[in-house]
Order: sequence, then structure tokens, then C-alpha cells
Amino acid sequence: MPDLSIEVRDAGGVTVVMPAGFINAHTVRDFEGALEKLVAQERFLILLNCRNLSYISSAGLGAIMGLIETVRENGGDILLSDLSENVFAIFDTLGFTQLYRVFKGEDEALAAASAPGQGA
Amino acid sequence: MPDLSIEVRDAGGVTVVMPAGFINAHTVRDFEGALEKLVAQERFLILLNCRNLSYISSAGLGAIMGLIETVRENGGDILLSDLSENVFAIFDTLGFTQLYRVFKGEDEALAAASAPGQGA
Amino acid sequence: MALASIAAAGRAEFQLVIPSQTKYLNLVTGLAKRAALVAGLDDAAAAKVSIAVDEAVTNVILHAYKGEADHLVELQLDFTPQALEVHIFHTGQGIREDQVILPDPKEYVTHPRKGGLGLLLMSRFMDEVRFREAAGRNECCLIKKIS
Amino acid sequence: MALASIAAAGRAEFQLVIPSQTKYLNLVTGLAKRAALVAGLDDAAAAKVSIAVDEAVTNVILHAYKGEADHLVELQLDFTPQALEVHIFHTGQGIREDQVILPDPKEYVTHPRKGGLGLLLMSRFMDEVRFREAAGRNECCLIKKIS
Ligand SMILES: Nc1ncnc2c1ncn2[C@@H]1O[C@H](COP(=O)(O)OP(=O)(O)O)[C@@H](O)[C@H]1O
Ligand SMILES: Nc1ncnc2c1ncn2[C@@H]1O[C@H](COP(=O)(O)OP(=O)(O)O)[C@@H](O)[C@H]1O
Repeated sequence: MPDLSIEVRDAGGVTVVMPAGFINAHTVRDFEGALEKLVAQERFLILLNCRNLSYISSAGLGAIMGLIETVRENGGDILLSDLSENVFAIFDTLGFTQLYRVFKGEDEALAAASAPGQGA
Repeated sequence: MPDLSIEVRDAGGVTVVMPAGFINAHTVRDFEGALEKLVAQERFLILLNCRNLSYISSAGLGAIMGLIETVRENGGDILLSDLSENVFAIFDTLGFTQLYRVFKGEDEALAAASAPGQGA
Repeated sequence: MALASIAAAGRAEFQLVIPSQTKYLNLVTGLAKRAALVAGLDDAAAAKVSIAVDEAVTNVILHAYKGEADHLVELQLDFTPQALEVHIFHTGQGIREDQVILPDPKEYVTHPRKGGLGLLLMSRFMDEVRFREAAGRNECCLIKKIS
Repeated sequence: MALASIAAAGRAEFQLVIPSQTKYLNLVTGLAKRAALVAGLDDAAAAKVSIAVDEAVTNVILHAYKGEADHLVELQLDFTPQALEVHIFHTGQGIREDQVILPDPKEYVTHPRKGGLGLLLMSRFMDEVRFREAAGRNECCLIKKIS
């Protein structure tokens, strides 16, 4: 069942992760697995482009929370871009918009990520 | 409940009807009403642009069937354009693609409608 | 209690009960489409299942229950490895297999008239359409094979 | 028979029964969203209802039923002029109101950890979230007012 598919690509030192579909308790292992693989590969600077993300439940936010410390301890970060109104409401309600840097589009996020101060 | 909204506009003698959403037994009266109003106004050359139509059940096809004779007897026609794959399957399965002229886009349909032989 | 009786019977299907009102059609067909995708059908096949379910439920509401709003329609979805089965139960007027008359589309297009297309769509879009009576209820069963 | 018992009780709500498996979550949340639209909520509010239902059903599957796949979860949707009510019934382990601990988002963001966000989302996205026991079953009730 194609509830979720995840595209991962490299954009000059930043790894762009684009989940398409629904992240819920059923699909979250795939999402978590994709992020864990990046961390194992020491790709610590990650942009979550949410353009094709219809929906994320707390299970998905938990997966991000579970990795953010490791990522930041290694000089990286998890950035967010392209949040739809509904997905933004979820992140915002749980205070994630305080904890994560949120960008309108991928370009802005990539520019900010490669600015000084961000290890790649 | 916005299951169905219907836009009606004039395109040089052809009346373009654009239903958006779902035509089923619940919404078909609105759809039928919109078509009946055109017939009452003697606007007999009608293009059904289905670009925003997600779904049409046999109730909707029945509404079209119920008016086609009157429309044609008055020198008009009901043309179809912009059918999605799923909507096309419904029309095609019931033989409507034989009974109605189907066009890929609105432009082709309008050109054909204003060609000689089509009263406006 | 509905839940208890189903659990006791050891069944584990997906079950939905709606009032006999067309305003719920869109919920039912949306659910049927997603269920078909869960069952492994592709988008085009899932759209067909959802139309067939629309037609069957519409017939129950309008014909079996004569448009009366205060009855119930029950749907059961069975996911088997070979097929998605949709069972639609009601306590209104049933239709027997021999009453099912499918218009010939060829004949139909030369003699346009309203209605009579629902059963045809159901039979074209599903692999099997069955009507039966069981335990005092009427059932319409729609089967779509998973290729 | 489920249908008969409901009809006898004169209730006319929308009811859904699913096996306790996360693969059906998407069907349930899709249905909840459409139901919210039928109830007259706008798209943003409907999306919130659907997330809250996801969280509640996920908790039933993972916590109340401990991930066991062979139980049932029943949803009842009540459409009233004032609100959409979603009642979620199960026969697993219940949670009492006093066990509901909502993390403080401010505190949470300074001490990141996995989990514990579901109940918070439910309470933020709905107007009322209630847990109770009735007739041997546990219920989680989610209410969204129609403004
Ligand atoms: N569930 C049912 N119970 C009783 N009669 C039915 C039922 N379904 C269909 N019918 C009868 O079969 C006829 C054809 O149905 P259908 O092909 O769906 O077209 P329509 O509903 O547009 O008339 C209906 O007009 C009705 O008389
Ligand atoms: N229906 C339930 N039955 C039993 N315990 C529950 C139920 N729902 C939630 N809980 C308990 O409350 C805790 C918090 O739930 P929640 O906020 O949804 O976060 P999470 O499910 O990610 O742990 C759960 O870890 C569980 O211990």
C-alpha cells in the first residue's frame, strides 16, 4: 500500500528528504528508517521538504524528535520547508516551529543551511 | 456541504458548465437544475468541462441523458471535455463516448462547436 | 452490543453502518476507494470499486428503502488475498437476481432515457455482483479480484 | 446482528468497526475528515479532527490492545447541529482521565524525547476529549464544535 514513499537526494551538502503521502503509526517505521540511515551515513544536515506530505501524526513528529539531538551534537540540523497549512498546524501546535527552523521553500532552506555557522 | 459546485460561463455562443467535486445521488439535483436552467434559457449548445469533476455516478449520467433529446431537437448539443481517466471510464463503459462528442480540452471543444453545422 | 457480537463471532472484517441518507454517500465511496487501495488495487480499479459501491448503496437508499431516511445500511469489507469483497446489508425491499435487468449500452445509446444505468455500471466495474437474502436481511455483494 | 440491534435501539449514527491494525488508520482518518466536512467544518478544522482521530485510534491499537492485531475498534460518529462527536470504543486496557498527562510544549521542546505527543494533539485539536468506561467497554470521546 503506497501510503508513504520517501525520496532522498543530495543538494550540495544538504540531504533533502521528501516524504510523499501519510506519516502515521503504520508508516512511521519507514520514515524513521530513512532518517536513521542518513545519520548512520553521517549525513547530519537534513532538510525535510514537506511539499508532498499530506499528513503527519505525532508518531512522525516523535521520529524527528528521536534524532534531533544526535544530529545537532554532530554539527548538523533538521530543517523543514514547504509545509502545507494543515501540516504546519500540527508542527506549530506541538511547539516544533520553535524547535526547528521552518522555511517557505526549499531554496530558502538550502541557502540558510549553507550559510556560515552550519557545518555540512 | 461543498460536495459539488457548478460554474457556468459563456464562451461565444457555447455555454461552458464546469462541475467541481462529486456528482452522485445526493448532488445530482443541483447538476440537473443547472442544466435545466440553461435549456429554459434556450442555451442549447453546452460544453461540460469535467476538469474539476472527481467523480460522476449513474445518477449524473441520467441527468445528461434526460436532456440530450431536447437539446438536440433544438439544434444544440452537449459536448464533453477534460475527462480524467476515472471519469472517462464511467462515460465509456456506458457507451456515452459513442453518444457524445468527447474532446481532450476546452479549446478543441469550442472550436468544434462553432464549426459549421452546429447551431449556436 | 455491535462490537461484542462481532468479536464473539470471531470475524475481523471492516464494518460500516450509515443511516439511509444520500448525504453519506461521499463518505462511503471515499472509504471504499481507500479500502480498495489498501487491498492492493491500483487507482483506476479503486475508482471503479468506489463507483460500484456508490451505485449499490444509492439503490438501497432510493429503491430498497424508498428514500426513507431513518433506516440503516451496513457495509462489510472483507480483504482476502484474492479479492476485495464488499457486502451491503439492508432490511428494505430486496431485489432478486432474476429482476436484475442490464440495459444493452448499444441499444441504450440509441434510445436515451434516464436511469437504469446503476446495475450496469456495477456489473461492468466489478468481477461479481450478487444479490441474496440471509438471516432476514438482504445483501448485495460486490467482488473485485486482485490481479 | 449488528444492524438489527442498532436499528432496534433507534440510533442513527454513523458507525465503523475495524480490526486493531494500523494499516486501517488511513481509512479511518480519511473517513473522519470527510465526516467533518459533512458536519460543516472547514478544511483546516476537518484536518484537525482527522489527526485527533488518528491519535486516538493509534493509542487504542498500540496501548489499549498492546499492538495485538485481532481485536476490534468501533467508531461512532454523531452529527448534532452544534458539534461532531466521535466515540471510539474498545475492550482493551482503558486510560482514566487522571492518567492523561499532557506535556507542556514549552518544556517539551527544551527536553526533546520521543512520544507523549498524541494526547496533546488530541486535546489541542478538539474542543473536548473524554475517557470513560461504559457497559464493559472503554470509550474515548472527541468533540469538535461547529462554529
Ligand atoms: N436494492 C434494490 N432493491 C429494490 N429494487 C432495486 C434495487 N436496486 C435496483 N432496483 C431496481 O432496479 C432498477 C434499476 O436500477 P439501476 O440500474 O441502479 O438504475 P436506477 O437506480 O437509475 O433506476 C431500479 O429502478 C429499481 O427498480
Ligand atoms: N487508550 C489508551 N489505553 C491505555 N493507555 C494509553 C491509552 N492512550 C494513551 N495511553 C498512555 O498514555 C501515554 C501517552 O500517550 P500519547 O500522548 O498518545 O503518546 P504516545 O502514544 O506517543 O506514547 C502512552 O504512552 C500510554 O502509556
